[in-house]
Amino acid sequence: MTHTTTQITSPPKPSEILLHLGPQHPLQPGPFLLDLKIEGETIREAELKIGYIHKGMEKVFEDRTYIQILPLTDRICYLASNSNNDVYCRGMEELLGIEPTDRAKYLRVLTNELCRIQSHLLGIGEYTTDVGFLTMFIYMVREREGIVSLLEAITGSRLNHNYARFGGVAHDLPPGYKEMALKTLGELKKLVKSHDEMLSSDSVYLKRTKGVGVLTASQAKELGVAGPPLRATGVEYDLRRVEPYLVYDDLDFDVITQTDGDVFSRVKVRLLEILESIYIIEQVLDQMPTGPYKQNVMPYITRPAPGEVYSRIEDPRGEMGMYIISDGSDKPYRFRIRGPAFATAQALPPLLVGTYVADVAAIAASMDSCTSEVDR
Amino acid sequence: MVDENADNEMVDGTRDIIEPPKIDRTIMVALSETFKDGVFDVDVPLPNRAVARIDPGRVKPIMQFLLDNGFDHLSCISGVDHPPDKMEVVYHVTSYSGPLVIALKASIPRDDPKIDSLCDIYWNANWYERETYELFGIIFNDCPYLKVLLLPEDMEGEWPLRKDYAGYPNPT
Amino acid sequence: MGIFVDIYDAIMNFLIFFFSTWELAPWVRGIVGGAVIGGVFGGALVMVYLERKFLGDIQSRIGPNRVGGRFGLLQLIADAVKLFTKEDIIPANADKWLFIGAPIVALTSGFLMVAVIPFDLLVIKGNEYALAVSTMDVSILYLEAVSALAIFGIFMAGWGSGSKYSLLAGFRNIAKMIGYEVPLGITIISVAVMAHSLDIVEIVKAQSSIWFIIAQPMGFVVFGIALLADVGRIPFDQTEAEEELIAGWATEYSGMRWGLAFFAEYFHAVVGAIVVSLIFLGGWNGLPLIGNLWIPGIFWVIVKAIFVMMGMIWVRGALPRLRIDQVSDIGWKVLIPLAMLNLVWSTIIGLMWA
Amino acid sequence: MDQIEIELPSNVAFTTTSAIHDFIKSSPLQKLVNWGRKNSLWFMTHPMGCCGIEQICVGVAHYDTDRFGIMPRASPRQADVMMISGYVTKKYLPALKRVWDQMVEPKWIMMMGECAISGGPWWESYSTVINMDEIFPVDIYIPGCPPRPEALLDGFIELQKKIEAQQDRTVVPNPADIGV
Repeated sequence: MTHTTTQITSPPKPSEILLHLGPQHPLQPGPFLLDLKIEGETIREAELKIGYIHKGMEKVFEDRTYIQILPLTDRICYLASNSNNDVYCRGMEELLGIEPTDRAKYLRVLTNELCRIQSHLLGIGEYTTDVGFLTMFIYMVREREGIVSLLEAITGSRLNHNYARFGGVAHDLPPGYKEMALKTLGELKKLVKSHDEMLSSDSVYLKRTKGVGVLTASQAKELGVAGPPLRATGVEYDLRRVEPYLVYDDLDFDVITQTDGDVFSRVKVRLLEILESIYIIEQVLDQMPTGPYKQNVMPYITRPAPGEVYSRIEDPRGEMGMYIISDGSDKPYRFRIRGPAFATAQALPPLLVGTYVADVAAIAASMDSCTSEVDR
Repeated sequence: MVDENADNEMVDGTRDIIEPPKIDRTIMVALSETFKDGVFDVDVPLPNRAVARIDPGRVKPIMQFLLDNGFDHLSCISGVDHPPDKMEVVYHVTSYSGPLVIALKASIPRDDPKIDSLCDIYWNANWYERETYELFGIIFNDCPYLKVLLLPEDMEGEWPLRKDYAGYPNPT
Repeated sequence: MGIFVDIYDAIMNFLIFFFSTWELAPWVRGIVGGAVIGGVFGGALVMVYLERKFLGDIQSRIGPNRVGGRFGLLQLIADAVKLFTKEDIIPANADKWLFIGAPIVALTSGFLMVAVIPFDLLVIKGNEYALAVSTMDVSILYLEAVSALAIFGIFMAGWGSGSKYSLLAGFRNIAKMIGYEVPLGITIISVAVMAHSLDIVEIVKAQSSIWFIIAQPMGFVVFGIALLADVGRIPFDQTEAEEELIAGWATEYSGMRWGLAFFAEYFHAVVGAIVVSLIFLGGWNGLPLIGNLWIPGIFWVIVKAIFVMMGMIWVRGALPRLRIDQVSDIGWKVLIPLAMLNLVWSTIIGLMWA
Repeated sequence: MDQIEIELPSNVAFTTTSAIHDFIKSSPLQKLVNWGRKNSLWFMTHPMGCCGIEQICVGVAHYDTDRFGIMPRASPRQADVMMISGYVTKKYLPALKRVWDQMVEPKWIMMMGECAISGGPWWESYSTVINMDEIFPVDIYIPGCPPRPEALLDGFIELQKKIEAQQDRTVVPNPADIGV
C-alpha cells in the first residue's frame, strides 16, 4: 500500500471528474471534505481533507487546570464522552497515585458500556441511512433514546456526561435504577435481535453490503485501525481483554469478531457488541458492591508530580489514548489526544479506491468515524 | 493495491507457522542490546508501559527492529516543545497482540527540528507526522506528503502548539 | 349508494348528450382533460401527503399534525405557499434554457400520459364511451412512449444545472432507464397479447372475468419493479440519492422550480399507479367474481390506485437503496429474461383463451 | 460544487419586483405567505459537533419535527433554515459563507449551542472564529452545551413567531452588491 492512495496526485484527465463531497454533505455528522477523482462511477483516487472543526483542544488544555479539563474531555467525541472522561481520569489517577473506589469502578464500567451502546446505535443508524434505509435509522435513534434516558438518570445529561472524577465518580446511582435499567435493556435486547435478523435477511441490504469495502486482517493492521473495523476482520484485539482496566477482568464477556472484514461485518460487529454490552451491564448491576462512590477527599486542586503517562481504553470506536505530561504545576505541560477515529479516517481513502460512488457513503459510514475527534 | 495485499496475506499465512514474537518487556533489553548507543534511559514505570530515549538519527532502524519483533501498531506520534533549545518527538509503539506500549523519545534541536519520516515502516505514520509538522514545525525528512492537515493553509508556518506561540489566546 | 350512481350517470349522460348533439366532442375531451389533470394533480398531492403520514407510521413517527387539524391536512398547502414565495435562482454556470425547461418537460410528459388514461366506461344508449380525453387503438404504446420523455427532462436538469452531482444523477438516470424501459415494454406487450388489443379500454374490458395479475403474476412483478425504477423511488432512487449526491439532479433547483420537478415525479408515480390498476388490477371492473357492486367504475380505479401508491410507499419504508451497477444488473440479467418468459407464457395463455 | 468556484462572483437573478411586494403588503396575502413560511421550515442537514447529534435526534421518531412541517433537506438550495451547530473555524468559515449564499431568500439562521453563540469552551483557541453574529444575520440563539432537543424545538417555535410578525420589504438590490 503506497501513499499515493491517500491523495490525488494528478489533475483529472478528460474522462475523469473531480468530485468534492463536503464540507457540507449529509454523509456523516460533522464536516469534512472528501475529494474523489472519478471515472464514470468508479473512484480512481480519493483524498480526505479534515480540520474543518479543529478546535485546537491540545493548546486549550495546556491553559486549563486539571479539573477544568475534565468537562472539556467530553467534547473530544460527544458520542463517547464517558470513555473520554474515563481515559483522562485513569491517566490522572496514575499521575496522582490514587486508586478509584470499588463502587466507582463498577459505575464507570456501567456508564462506559451504556455509552458504547448508544454510540453503536447511532453509528449503525447513520450507516443505514447512508445506504438509503431511512426507516432503520429512525428505529436505531428511537432505541437510542432509551439508553440516553438511562445515562441521563445517572449523570444528569444527555450527551456530555462529565461523570468520572479523579478516584471516583460524580454521583451515585438513583434509587430504583437497577429495575429501570434491566427493563429498558431487556426491551433493547429484543429489538436489537429483531433488527439484526432484519438486516441479515434483507436481500437488497445484503446486496449493498456484502463484499463491499473489504479489509483483510493484514491490511487493517497495516492501516493502523482498531476497534470494530479491525475486529470485523477477525483480529481479536480489544483493550478490555488485552489490557484489562477497571473491573473488566472480573467480568465475563466475549470479544466479538467477524471474519469477512466487509461493510456488513463491521455493522454486524457493532450489533453484536450491543448485545455483549447489555450482558456486561447485567453482570455489573448484579455484582455492584456497596461503599463510597468517591474518595473521601476529592483531589480538586491537583498538582501531580512531574512525570508522564499514556493511558488508553477501548472506546466505542477503538483505541482512545491520552498522553499527559506534567511539570508539577496545576496545568498539564503537554496534552496529547490519540483518537481512534483519526486512525480510521486515515484508513478511509485507500479503501475507497476502486469502489463506486454509491459505496463511498456505505464505507465511510461503516468506519463510524467521529469528525469532532478526528479534528480535535 | 489489491494484488499487493493478497501477497501480504499469503506471507502472513506462512508466517503463522513460525513462533510469534514475544510481546513483553524483554524487548526493551533486546532493543538496548541491539542499539547500544542509540537507545538509552530505558525505564519500565508501569507493567504495560516502557519508556526510552533514542538517538534521533537512528529512529528508522530502531522502528524497523520493533516492527520485526511484533510491534506492528504505531499508536501515536506526538511533538513536545521544550524551549529554549529542545524539541521532542514521542513515538508510542504497541502491538496488536499484547498490552505493552513503548514510548520512544527523540530529542532534536529546536532551531533545526528535523527527523526521519517513518512512513516507509508504518503506513499510518503519515497523518501523525503531518499533524506534528503543522503544529510544531518539525520537519520529517522524506515524508511523502508533508503539508498542513488540520489547519487552514494560510496558517502554515505559525506552529501554534509551540510554547512561544503568540496567537493564543485568540485576539479576535 | 344507488343515488350516487344515479347522479353520476345523470351528469355523464347530460355532458355527453349535450355536447355530442352539438357535434363538439373535442370540448368534452377538453373538459374531461382538465378535470383529469386536476384529478391527477390532486392524486399527486394525496400521494405526497400519504408519503408523509403513512411513512411516518412505518417509522413510528407522527408526521404533520400542526396545520389543518390533527391530521395536518393543510401541510402541503403551506409547503406550496412557501415554495411559491421563495426567491428564484438560476445558478451562474447553469445552462439557462435547459435548467428552466427540465421541470416543464418532466411535467409535460406526465400530462401527455394522462391524455389516454380511461377512468370509466359509460354505456349510453348501447354506445360505449370511455371516460378519457382521447381514445386511440394503440394507447398503451403511446403511454409507454410519452412516459419516456421524462427521462429527457431529468437529463436536461442534470446537464443544465452545471453541477457535478446533477450530472452524475443524469448519467445514472439514463443508464437505469435504458435497462428498465425494455422489460416495461415487453410486459406491456404481453398484456396486450393476452387482451388481443393495444387499447387500454380493451385491455380493461378483457379483465372483466379475471384480472391480469392472476393470469400473469410474473408480469405484474416485473412491471411493478420496472415501474418503481421508472418513477425513481427507493430502492431505485439512485438519481436523487441523498447521502451520495445531495439531491441528485434536483440539487441546484430551488423554490417553485424544485417544487415543479418534485411534483413531476409524484405525478408520474400517480399515473403509474393508475396504469397498474388498469392493466393488472381490473380497472373499473371491481373485484373478481363480485363485480363492481354498482359503484361507479372511477371509484374502483381510484381505490386500486391508492392501494398501489401505498404499496410504493411501503417499499420505500422497507428497503435500502441499490447501487447503480446492481440496478443495471437486475434490469438486464433478471427482469428482461423474466419479461421474455412472461411474454411466452401470456402468448400461450392468450391463444388458449382465444 | 467545485472548489475553484469560490472566487467567482455569484451572479444571481433577483425576483424582487416592487409591484408584487406592494400588492402582497397591502393585502391579507402577507398573512397567508407568513403562514406558509412558518409551517414549512426546512432545515439544512449540517451537523457540526455535539449539537449536530441533538439535531439528528430531533428530526426523527422521538421528537419528530415533521409534526411542525420541519424537515431536513440536504441541499442548501432547498433549505430555509441554516443551523450553525458547532464551532466555526477559520478553515470552515469560507465554506459556510458560501453555503449560506447558496440558500435562497427568505432564509433564516439559527445559532445552536454555546460554541456557535459565544465560543463556548474554545473561545480563545487559535483556530476559531468568534462573534459569529457579526458575520451572519442571526435570527435565533439556542443556548446550551448542547441544547436539549426540547430547547431546539422551542427555538423553532420562536422562529415561527418571528416569521409570523414579519413584513416583506421592497428590496432594490444594490448593483455593486451583486457584482453586475
